[in-house]
Amino acid sequence: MTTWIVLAVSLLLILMALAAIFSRSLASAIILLSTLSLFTALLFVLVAAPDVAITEAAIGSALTTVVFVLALYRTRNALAADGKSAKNAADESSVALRSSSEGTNA
Amino acid sequence: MRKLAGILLIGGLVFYMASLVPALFMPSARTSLDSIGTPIIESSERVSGSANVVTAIVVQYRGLDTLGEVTVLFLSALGVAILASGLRDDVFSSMFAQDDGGFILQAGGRFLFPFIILIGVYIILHGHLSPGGGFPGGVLIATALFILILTGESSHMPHRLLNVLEGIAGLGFIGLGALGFMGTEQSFLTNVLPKGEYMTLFSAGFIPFIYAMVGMKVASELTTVVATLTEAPVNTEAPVNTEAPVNTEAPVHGSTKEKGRP
Amino acid sequence: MVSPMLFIIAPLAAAFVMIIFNNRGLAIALSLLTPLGLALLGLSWLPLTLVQAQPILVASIPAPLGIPLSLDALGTGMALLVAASALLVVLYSTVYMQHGHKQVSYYAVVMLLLTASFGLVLTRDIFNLFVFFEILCISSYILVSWEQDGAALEASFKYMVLGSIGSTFLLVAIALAYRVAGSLDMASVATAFAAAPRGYVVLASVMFLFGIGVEAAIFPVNTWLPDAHSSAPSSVSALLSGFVIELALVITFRVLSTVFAAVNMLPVLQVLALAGVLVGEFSAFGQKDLKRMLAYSSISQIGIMLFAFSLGTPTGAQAGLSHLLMHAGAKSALFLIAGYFIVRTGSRLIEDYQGLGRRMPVSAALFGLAALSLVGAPPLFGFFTKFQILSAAADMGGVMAWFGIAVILFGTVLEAIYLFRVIRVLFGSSEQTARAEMEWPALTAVALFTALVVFGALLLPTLSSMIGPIADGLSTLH
Amino acid sequence: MISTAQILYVTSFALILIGLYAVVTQRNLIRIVIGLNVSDVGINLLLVTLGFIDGGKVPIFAPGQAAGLMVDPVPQALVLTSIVIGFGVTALMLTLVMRIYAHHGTIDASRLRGLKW
Repeated sequence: MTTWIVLAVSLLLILMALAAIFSRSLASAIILLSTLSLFTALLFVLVAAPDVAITEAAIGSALTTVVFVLALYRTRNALAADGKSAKNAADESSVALRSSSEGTNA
Repeated sequence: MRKLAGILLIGGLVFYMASLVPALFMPSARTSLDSIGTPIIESSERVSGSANVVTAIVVQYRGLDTLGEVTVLFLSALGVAILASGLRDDVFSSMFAQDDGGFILQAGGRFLFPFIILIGVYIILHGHLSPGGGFPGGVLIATALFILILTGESSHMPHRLLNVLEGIAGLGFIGLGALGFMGTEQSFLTNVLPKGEYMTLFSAGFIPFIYAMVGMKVASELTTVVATLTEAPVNTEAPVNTEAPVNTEAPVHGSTKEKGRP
Repeated sequence: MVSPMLFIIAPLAAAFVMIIFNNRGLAIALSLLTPLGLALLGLSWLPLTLVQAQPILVASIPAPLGIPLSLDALGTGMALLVAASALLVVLYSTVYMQHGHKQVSYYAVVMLLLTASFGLVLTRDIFNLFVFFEILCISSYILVSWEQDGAALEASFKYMVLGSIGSTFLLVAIALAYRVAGSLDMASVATAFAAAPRGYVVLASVMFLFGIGVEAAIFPVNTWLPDAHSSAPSSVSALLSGFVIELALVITFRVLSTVFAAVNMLPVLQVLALAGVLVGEFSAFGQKDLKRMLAYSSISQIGIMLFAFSLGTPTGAQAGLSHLLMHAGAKSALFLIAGYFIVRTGSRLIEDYQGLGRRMPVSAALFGLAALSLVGAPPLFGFFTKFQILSAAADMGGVMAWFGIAVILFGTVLEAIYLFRVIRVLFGSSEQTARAEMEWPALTAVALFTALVVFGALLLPTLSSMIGPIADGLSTLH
Repeated sequence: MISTAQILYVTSFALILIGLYAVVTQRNLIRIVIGLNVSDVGINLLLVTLGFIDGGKVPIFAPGQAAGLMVDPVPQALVLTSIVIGFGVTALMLTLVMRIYAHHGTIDASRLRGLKW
């Protein structure tokens, strides 16, 4: 019985990982990552590792997500440019870009 | 190009691992342990007095790893504080300082705060009896403090105090470990304290004390990390000068652009 | 005798105390006293460890269950090098960083870097190795991003991504080892791997090489190094180029040749080493930025050392370790002096240093000496170590060894050309003649590093009596 | 009949590889960090699975309970360490991403010259 639950959760994990990687919205990628951690914690409970499960749920699922969301807010203006074409995006920050590249990458 | 390289790399790894996996990595249904786990399970009562074998390993058998792990968190908190000192405060002044999170969050936060702290302390102190211990307990306490930030009750955490707590907890860990030098074997991290009665709260020698130190350290470090990132730091840096090419920017002492050269 | 555990405990406790009191003077005092005390501790253990490795018991639990540590001759030697370099670099930092931000944190991070270095040297447990490796990496990330300008932030991020991939690989290798051996101490893992199927060991050793090799800047995973070492503050570049990558190289090689002895990685390492030499020298040749040039030169020097180690002969290992000592002194001195060149001129480009030798005669002379030794000019230490490596390779014979000799000689020519170009610019004519020498603590540190490089040849008789057991530590596990 | 351990091995390797693929191919810095986190989860799962045996019990002694066959506690202790280290690195990386954004106004690796590799 446990095997089937593990199989189902594992499939779900892989699907969530793929979704987190390929999702178009960064926010949903972060939420998916958080859920992925939570379901991994469930898996840890199933394989008799409650210590790991608690730690994964507290750190991996809760706290990591908090930091990710903070990073998302701090960079929120970049998100608008996330979906834009490369050309528009290049125009926006070409100046900033040049400042970092010249001289250091000779 | 990037995608192609990625696919090639990962594909190669998949192929290689897949060829190994059936032969080596898949014992069909192991029924016994053939690792150091067995002797550790057998000796953990005598050596550490902890009913939770994972705790016994984390604190006693591999205590040096835990010291290193706490150091990693310490470094990470230090690094976040160093790097965040240059962040601009355009977002968070509006996000947390002015917004109190609304009535429900405030009331709920006030109600929950003592309970979360209590559960955190409980988890830390029962690390040798039940799942949990210093790390999850410390995270819970940090979460309670984060709720305070969210509800706007405490817009500025006392960073100096948190740093002092971090340092004291770290020194406490080392001090408890150094007690081992007084034992017969004279080795660091030996459990020389009396072990008490097995499977009761007052047992397992120094394990609850070490976990208390770890919990204190983790709580203060994680609070530092989250608080540093949420609080709006004073913007000390001059606005980014995008025109200046890097090679004329003198990389003088530290991160300064505005400071004069000696 | 004081327990060698102090190597790990003392810098850690020093860092905690610094953070508690948050006082600059105290931080400087502690970070000068700690390496000094540890250097003395290392010296006091040196005679004993030369005879026999000293095992250290942690938590009174012996090897397979607990974490075994051990101080062998190689460990003592590396610990001495680390402590001495750190002492001098901290001395330099007291004036170089005195106007910087968050100075207490800076010294605390340097202390944690020391903890990790000593821990890597002492540990005989693969997971403990991973933990100390992570501390080393994270403190390096923080130090690299210290300047907080665009280049430093990007370099640090790049370093972090590569380091994180590396630690993922390292953990896979550890998982494989635990699956086979059922234990984590190096001795049992080595015996278990000797009996394990071959493909398995190959996978584990490749994962390990590319995991920990990131920190050692072994050829394919060295792309972070030029950015990181050139955009860090110069004192940090000196630490990172001076002992961190060398230490990582020694640890990598030791673990590969003991724990993963079941597969012969030496030919692979030789190829990677020579590729590193060529890539490093060619990239350095085209550089206009002094620190980037020195960073690329580090890649090629790491290649030379790795080539000497991977010859697999005792003479090769001994020559490689002597070269390591020379490179630690020379590269630290070069980076430290380059730091003050940048401070005085406000530029990183070599062409702007025209005639700097008139303003900073002593510094420029020391720079010249260290550069000559790095190239391998005759009376200096570098000549002897490079000659030892070449003769060790010639003794071994074989296509690969002769090819290696050719590559190293060719690299030396390139290196000579680009370093002489710098020296010529330094001593060129200039209208500015106002003296602007370094402050004395910085000058003392640089002079001591250079003295090692110049008079190192006089140490050779003493060194040759000790180098045997020290080099032995590269291929045996005590 | 497949065993639980087999499923978990395959899942953990899949997670590691998916994460690494994301790190190599993505250009958004936050997505790179997400990829690293996914492979961290995979590694943790792999380590825990190493110690799993079918029908093994939780490695905690409790009063009035017969000592049965327990799963291996050592990998669990290692995973605790690895989770905490993973968080430390993630927090530092994300702070660095915020700083890079504050400095350059972009978090796209292809627009940051220093991040092309």
